[in-house]
Amino acid sequence: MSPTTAAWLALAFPLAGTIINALLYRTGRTSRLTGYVGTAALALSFAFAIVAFLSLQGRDPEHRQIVSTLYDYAVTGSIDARMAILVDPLSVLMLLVVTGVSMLIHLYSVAYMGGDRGYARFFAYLNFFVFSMLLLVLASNFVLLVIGWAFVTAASTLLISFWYRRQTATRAGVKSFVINVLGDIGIILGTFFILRHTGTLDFLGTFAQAQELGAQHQADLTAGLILLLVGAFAKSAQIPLHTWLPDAMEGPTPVSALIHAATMVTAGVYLIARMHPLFEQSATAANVGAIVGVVTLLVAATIGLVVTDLKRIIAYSTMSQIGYMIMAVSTGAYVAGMFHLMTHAFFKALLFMAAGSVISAMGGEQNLDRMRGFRKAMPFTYGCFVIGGLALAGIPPFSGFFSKDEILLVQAQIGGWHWILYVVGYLAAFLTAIYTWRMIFRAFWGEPNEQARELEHGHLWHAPQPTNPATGEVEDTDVGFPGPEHHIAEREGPMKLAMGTLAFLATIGGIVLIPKTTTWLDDFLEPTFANSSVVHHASNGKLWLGLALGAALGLAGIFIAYKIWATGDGRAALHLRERLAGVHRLFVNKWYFDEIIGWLIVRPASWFGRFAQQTFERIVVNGVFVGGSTGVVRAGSAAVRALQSGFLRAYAALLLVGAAAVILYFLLQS
Amino acid sequence: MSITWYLCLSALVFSLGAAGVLTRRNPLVVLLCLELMLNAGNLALVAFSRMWGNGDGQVFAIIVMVVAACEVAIGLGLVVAIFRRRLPVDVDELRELHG
Amino acid sequence: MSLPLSIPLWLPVAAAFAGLLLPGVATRALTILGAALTFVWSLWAIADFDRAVHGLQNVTDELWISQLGIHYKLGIDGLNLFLIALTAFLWLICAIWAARKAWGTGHKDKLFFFFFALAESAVLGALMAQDLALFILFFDLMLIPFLFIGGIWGPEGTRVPAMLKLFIYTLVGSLLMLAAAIATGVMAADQSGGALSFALSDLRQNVLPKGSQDWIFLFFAAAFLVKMPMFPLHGWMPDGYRTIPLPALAVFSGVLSKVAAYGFLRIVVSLYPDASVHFQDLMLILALCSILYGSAMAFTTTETRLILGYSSVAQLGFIVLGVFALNGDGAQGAIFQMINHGLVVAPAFVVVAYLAGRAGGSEDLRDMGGIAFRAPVLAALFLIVTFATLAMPGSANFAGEFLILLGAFQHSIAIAAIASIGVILASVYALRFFVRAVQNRVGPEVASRELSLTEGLVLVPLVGMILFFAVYPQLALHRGEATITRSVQPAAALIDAPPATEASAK
Amino acid sequence: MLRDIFFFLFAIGVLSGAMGVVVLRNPFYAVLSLVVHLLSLALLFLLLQAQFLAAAQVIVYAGAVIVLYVFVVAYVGSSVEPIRASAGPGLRALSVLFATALAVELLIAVVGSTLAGIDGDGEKILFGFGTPSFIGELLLTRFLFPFELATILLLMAAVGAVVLARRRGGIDGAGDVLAPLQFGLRPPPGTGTMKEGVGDINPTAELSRSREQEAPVAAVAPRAETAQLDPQEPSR
Amino acid sequence: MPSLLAAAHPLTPDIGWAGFSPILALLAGGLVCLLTGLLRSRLVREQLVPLLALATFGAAIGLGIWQWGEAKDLFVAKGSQGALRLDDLTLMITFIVSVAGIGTVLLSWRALAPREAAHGEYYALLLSSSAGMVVLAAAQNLVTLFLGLELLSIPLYVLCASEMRRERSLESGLKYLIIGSVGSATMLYGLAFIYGGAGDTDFNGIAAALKGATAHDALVLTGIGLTIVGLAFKASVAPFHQWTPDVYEGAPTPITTFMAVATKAAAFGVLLRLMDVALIDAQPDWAPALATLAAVTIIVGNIGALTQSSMKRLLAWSGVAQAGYLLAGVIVGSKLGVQATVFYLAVYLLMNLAAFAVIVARERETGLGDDIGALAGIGYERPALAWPLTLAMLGLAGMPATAGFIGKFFLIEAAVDGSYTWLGVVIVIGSMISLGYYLRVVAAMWMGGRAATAVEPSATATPRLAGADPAGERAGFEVVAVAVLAGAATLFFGVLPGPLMTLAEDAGRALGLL
Repeated sequence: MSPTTAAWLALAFPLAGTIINALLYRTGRTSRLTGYVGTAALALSFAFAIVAFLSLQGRDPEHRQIVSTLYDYAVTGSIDARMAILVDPLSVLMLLVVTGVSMLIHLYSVAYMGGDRGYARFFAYLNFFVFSMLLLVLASNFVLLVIGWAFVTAASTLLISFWYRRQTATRAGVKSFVINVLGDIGIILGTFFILRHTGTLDFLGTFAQAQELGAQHQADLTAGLILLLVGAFAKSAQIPLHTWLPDAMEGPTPVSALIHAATMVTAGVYLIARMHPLFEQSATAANVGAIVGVVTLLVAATIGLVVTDLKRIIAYSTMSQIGYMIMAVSTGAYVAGMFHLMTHAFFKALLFMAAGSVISAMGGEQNLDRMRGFRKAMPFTYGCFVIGGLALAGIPPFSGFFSKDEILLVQAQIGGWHWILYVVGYLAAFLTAIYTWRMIFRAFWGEPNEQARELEHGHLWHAPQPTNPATGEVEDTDVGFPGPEHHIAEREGPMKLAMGTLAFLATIGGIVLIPKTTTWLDDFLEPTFANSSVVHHASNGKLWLGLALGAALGLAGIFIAYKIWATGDGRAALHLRERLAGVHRLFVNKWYFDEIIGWLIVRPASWFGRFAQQTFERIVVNGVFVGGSTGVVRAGSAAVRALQSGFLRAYAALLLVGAAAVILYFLLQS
Repeated sequence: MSITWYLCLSALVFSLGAAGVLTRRNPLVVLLCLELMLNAGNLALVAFSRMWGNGDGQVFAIIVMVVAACEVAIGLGLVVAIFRRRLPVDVDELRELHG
Repeated sequence: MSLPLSIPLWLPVAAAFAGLLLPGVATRALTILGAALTFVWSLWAIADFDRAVHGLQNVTDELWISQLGIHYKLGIDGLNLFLIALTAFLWLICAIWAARKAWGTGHKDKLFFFFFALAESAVLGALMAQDLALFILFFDLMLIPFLFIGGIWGPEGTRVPAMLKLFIYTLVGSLLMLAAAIATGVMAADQSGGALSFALSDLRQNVLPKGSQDWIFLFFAAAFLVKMPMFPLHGWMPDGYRTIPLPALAVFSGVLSKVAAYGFLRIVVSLYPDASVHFQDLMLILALCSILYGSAMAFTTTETRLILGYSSVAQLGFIVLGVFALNGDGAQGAIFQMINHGLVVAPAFVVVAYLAGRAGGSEDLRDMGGIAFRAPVLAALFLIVTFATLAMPGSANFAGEFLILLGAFQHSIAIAAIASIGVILASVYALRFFVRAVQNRVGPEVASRELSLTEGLVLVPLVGMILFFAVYPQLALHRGEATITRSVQPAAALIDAPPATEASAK
Repeated sequence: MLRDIFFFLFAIGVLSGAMGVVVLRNPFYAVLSLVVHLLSLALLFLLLQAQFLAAAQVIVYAGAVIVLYVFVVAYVGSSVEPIRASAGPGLRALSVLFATALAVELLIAVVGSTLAGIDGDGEKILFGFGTPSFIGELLLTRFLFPFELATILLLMAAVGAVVLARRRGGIDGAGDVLAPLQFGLRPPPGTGTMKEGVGDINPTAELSRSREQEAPVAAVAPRAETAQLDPQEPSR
Repeated sequence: MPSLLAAAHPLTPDIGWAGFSPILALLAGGLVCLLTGLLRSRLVREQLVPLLALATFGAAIGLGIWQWGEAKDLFVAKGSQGALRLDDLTLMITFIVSVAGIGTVLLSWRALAPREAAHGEYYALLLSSSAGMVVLAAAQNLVTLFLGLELLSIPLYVLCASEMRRERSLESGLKYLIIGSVGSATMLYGLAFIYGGAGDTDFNGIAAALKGATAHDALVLTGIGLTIVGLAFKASVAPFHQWTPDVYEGAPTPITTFMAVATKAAAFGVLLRLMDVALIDAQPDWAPALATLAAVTIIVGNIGALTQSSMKRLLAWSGVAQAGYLLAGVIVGSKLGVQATVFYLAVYLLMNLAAFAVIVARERETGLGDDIGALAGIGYERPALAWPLTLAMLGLAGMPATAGFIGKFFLIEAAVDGSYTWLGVVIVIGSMISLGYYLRVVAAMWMGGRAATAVEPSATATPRLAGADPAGERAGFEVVAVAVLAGAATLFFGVLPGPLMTLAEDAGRALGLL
């Protein structure tokens, strides 16, 4: 089977799953049929991804970039958008990661969402998401890329507002959608800048002209790439377009795991990697990416330190980690970026799954402040959480250790101002270790709380009346919510299986690119990045320094967290909070990004809407244009009628006046 | 005496007649004033007839006289009818129709 | 071998008229039959369309009023082919929709279908007409049935003033256009010294002097901008939309406004290239204002009809943007977007009707909500419509908007950038509509019911068509390309090579 | 020279007669003033070589038409026009202004004319210009049609006058109730008795007095229509 | 014998009986009606006389068809042009007047006015007025013109006042008479000046004399101005229009119908002949003045009609506005202009006939008179009335698919062709305003709530003698027939204007303009 056939099939199965699940929406509440259908679709898709991988490996390195066209989508005027996929190592890598992780999360969801009344809908959405993501990844031209890009937005929105009777959820959904549409616009406009000179939307066709483009149209290229970056930032939750991601945690936890951690949010990274021939022609654009990435990774890490919502901590952590990746691919560390993308997918999905399990045990409650002592009650979950935490904190030999250091190593390699990135990267890694372990210590250590105790006695705790954790509003149970039936990993085979697999991967994921040992990933991606002009050869000194520094900072972070929360009941943190009240306020309020955006964009927009609705429409549109003209006519009408007084003599007078006027005119003519 | 004089006289009479129509309220008198206007026309016609030395103007004037008589007949008939209907014989009072 | 265009053109109204004379339900049946046959014909016309022919196809040309130089000239080309099909399709669906309701007793009930069908014939006529006078005749004629439909079957009390406002307001433009059109014909005849003729092909031979073009352009623009409507000439729209019954409103909003936009391409840009270039920036700015203003209004109003109404204002803004980009991409996007918007707004009105039926008759957004759970199919279909409305990539609307923005981009980057704000705002109002209508908490009076079979009969084909074009937009783009590009060619040529006089003047 | 003097004499007659018509309050006097005007005009016609016309003027106008006037004035009652400003626009001054403007314009037109013959005494004329035979021939040749048509016009005017002034309405519909004839009794007021004609009775005053007693008798109450129409009167 | 007579009297004018026959028919028919009306039998008076009148109009049309295509001068004496001109324009006006006459006779059939005025006299006046109109349109001599105008007007003064028991009828008669006489006198004065300038009363002679400097003489131009005023008065052109609404409202509705269409046709017939034949060389002088008047008329007429609730008044104001539109065809002084005017006159006839027939019908059926309220809800109760009126209103507004659209199109085309584009624009602006009231009528018929017939006739009906026509009866067959036929014709000529267009074309050619 050719790689493209396999890729088409990999693309087709999730779509088929979507349709089948959509048609099965009437299946009963207890039936897990749709869940298994969805998972099976993904399993098949994953299988074909592997086929594609193997098939691609079977080819010459020169022939590993294959385009397959199904039909003309919109070939007219100056656009040539075809329904075509590009299969190359990069897309196949993404294909593998996406289908693989998705399959596991589907499996997890089979159990986790078991009690939800929108079960079939959930899997339809989830399958649709994977389809969209694969479309994005496989797209061979800008239009298809944008389509996939928007489809994942849609799927993400639908899943965020999955519990759509919660206003917080629908609002978060809309927010995520709108910000991502902004990203779409960025890509579209960016495309225009590039299309203008290349005359083609096709990736390979465009890349072939990258040199000329860089040489002759540097300004347009830079503008186009920065606009593409806007798309990437929106999707990957980079500052300042990141505000939707924390809110997106309104969605069910598997969604957070799949979309907002493992796959969709990394699309921006993929985009930059995919566009690397162009980015290499524009240093400015690449630098923008790198700087935004580094700022995001630091800011997100600081916020992660103070947030108390369990899922949001992980969400900020995701932002932060994606910051690494963006920084990586923007600075030419493509393989490192993709490597981190992969390992991050493993451990972050794992963390979310584990968090989901904890939240279930809490009866839907996500506040870290209320969690305590689940270590004994949920040993499996705890184990997974720890593995994920170690990977995230970059402790050797877990996967995160290798991938993160690889990125920072490249920064050191480049030198110059990239040293700043290097330093900040390690600083953030230190913070990452702290907040990750803060989570673990606070949730699992210490005296078990009510919920944990109840679980130890063998049954799950349920709130007497379910409420929305965000607002305290009483839930509308009709459409389901993390509601009366919760599912924890300890009791559900599928969850265990999924988490176990991921834990394994998170542990050993680094094996594909261990410095001085393995170069599998490097080799595999070589054909895609073959023409890359940026080649890094790290010196041994920097390499070892980086590895040591990474491990040390990670351990230090864990140690501090341990000191404060595991043994010190967090009093030190409180103390620190009082000492640095201003900084704390800044962090807790997420650096005021929501407020700034509100002031700059949302408020003016809604003011404009109100002004239009209440003032302009009434005064100008109806007043001046309609009322004004009818008013003039009406006034004229009144005047004419007043003149039509019924007095005969007045009529005669007007007649004679008219006559006099006519004569006057004629006299003037003569 | 040049024709101009006749024409000036005719213009004055015409304007007088017009003024009468505008100022008088009794329809009978209004009709009289209309006669004045027609007569002014007649005078002009006859003067022009003299000026050109052809008879068209005079014939025209005769026809105008006929017309004037007809208008008077109808006008007076109307006045009588109005009077019979016991309506005010005053053009200012007749303003049921307006607007 | 093909059918004379007069047959599909007059078939709908002829069928309905026959129904008017027959007793009972014959009117409905015949109206639907007439619309169905016309639709079948339109499909066949698409299949039969010869892309190699660059000019008109299937032309009917007879001298109608020789003294006035008015031809009864009909024809199909890439510009109107799909709009005709859209008209036939929407009318068929909406006729079926309307047939499910009672419109009064006896004569009154029949009248509705007669007017409805008359409107179809008039719209088809306006689209097929290849004579300026004939176009205007049909353009004005198509409004008359809606005057009656809104005036007779609108909500008691407000319907008459609302419809009068609509009618007069829109005709203000049309009548100015009439004067301008006549001036065009007469001046062209003067210029050529030939016989008076309003046939577009003849008029195109004689490009008027620049000064005349300018005022003529403004008059035409007045007609079309009002009819669309475009900011700030949309004053009639809210009242009108509130008044016209939904099945008629669906076609009104879906098709009639497009005829105006189509008029820009068919007539204005091709006959008055100099003026089009001269007023290009004005039109583009108006288009931008429409986009932004329409969107802002759409996300602040709670009346569902008006959300769609103002969204149409915004969408028409995009279409005008495409037309007045004055290049092939923009024009093609504009034509394609006309079809798409028609296909999207009609089901949206169907959804409004269904939602209102479930919200105790209220069409206010505040009274809706939460039905998605018990009416998942309806919600899903609505979701598709919503996504298409906001031109989500992957929908045909995106393909249209992409081309439009590309066209605008080629003219001016700033305009494309500002216009793209409209895309964002579209997502705001469309999602707001969707979320508040079917999600969130259940509205006070809401009784959630799943889509019934007969309801589905109306909505599903519409959504199906949206999906079809989403998957395969090339069908329409491909056939239209040659003619559409040609229609803007004169103006585009002017932009590319500014007249020598201007250059020397500088 | 003599013609000039005559012209001015007659012109004064014409103008003063016209002025009298416009100014005199009593319609009867106005009619008499018109006679003066017409006679002076006839004399002017003579000066302009329009003998036949002058004669016709005297006979038709000053004779027949004026008699008609006098009759009607007598019939309707020669009530003096009220002095008070009318309910109407009452802009008498404005009317005078308009008329003056008109006069000025016409005079300008006449004086400003550059026509060839206008400043002369007229073309040389043949003998017999303006005589009955001259006019008669014209009427029977060139103006045959107008001449014939004038007869129709006169006939129609007569018919019209009859229609308007006829005592009984033309209605003979079955549904009408006609007022019983009141033989030997005093005729209803306002119907043109001699007493009214000479002004002994003021018909208007009489009317108001007799309205109440008449109302039940007459088929239709006078002015009832206004009262009954009012409710449907469209709001103006 | 005729040859002998001719030999004996060499001066006898050549009458041209064949050409004169349509006018003669009208005149003779009038006399016959008058005499027949003297018969005692009620059947004869109430049925035969109208039938005779119908036959007369029919005969006039028939004779007109017979004479179609001929172009000859009538009453030609030695050295003169002839008093009348029989050509296709005259005949077209004859047709219009006669059709209007037929409509009027049918509408009068069971109306009150003929009974009040006595049938013989009523129809005789109607016929002689029609004859006056044709004479006016055919006149090519100032004397004939003036006489035609008076023959048109004087019977109409009487007819307006013919419902003598109704105060408004009398008032309208008196107003029409006095204002009309002022107009006549003004025009006479103007004619006198024109005669003074040209030295001739024949149009040809005038056209020949008014060449060069003479055409710009103050006296002549003043004469033209005054003549325009007089004719504008008859055609209800602002600011000489003020009699129109009052007289239309007060007059018996059938007479209003007649005045609305026939008078206008005649007035425009003579305007065309006088301005575009006799005074064509002064066109650069008078055209702007007339154009200004036309613009004022269009605006004033339309805004005057806006708030009317009396249908007759509304149509009167609309008639004022339409006169403004029609003037455009006169102003340009071209063949196209004449054709457009004639075509529009014909179309205008149809539309107004339909409208007035419906008004007559509703006056009889409801107690509301000509109030717009009388039309409420007839869309469903009386579609045979509602459709014609709807078509008429849409046609008057210039909506497509009605003859009104074609007519307006034609007029604007003529205006643009004659370099009066701005007037074309004013026409469309007027049309916009006019929608405001035409549509109100349509709305009343179709979009109102309750039907007017629900009003109890006995409670509110105008007393039979005091008011208009007897209320509460179902309108007669003939009234509905007029409405339906005129409405159908409005639609028919809107779709297939060819036949009417051909007639107009021939008529337009008659004046020999370019």
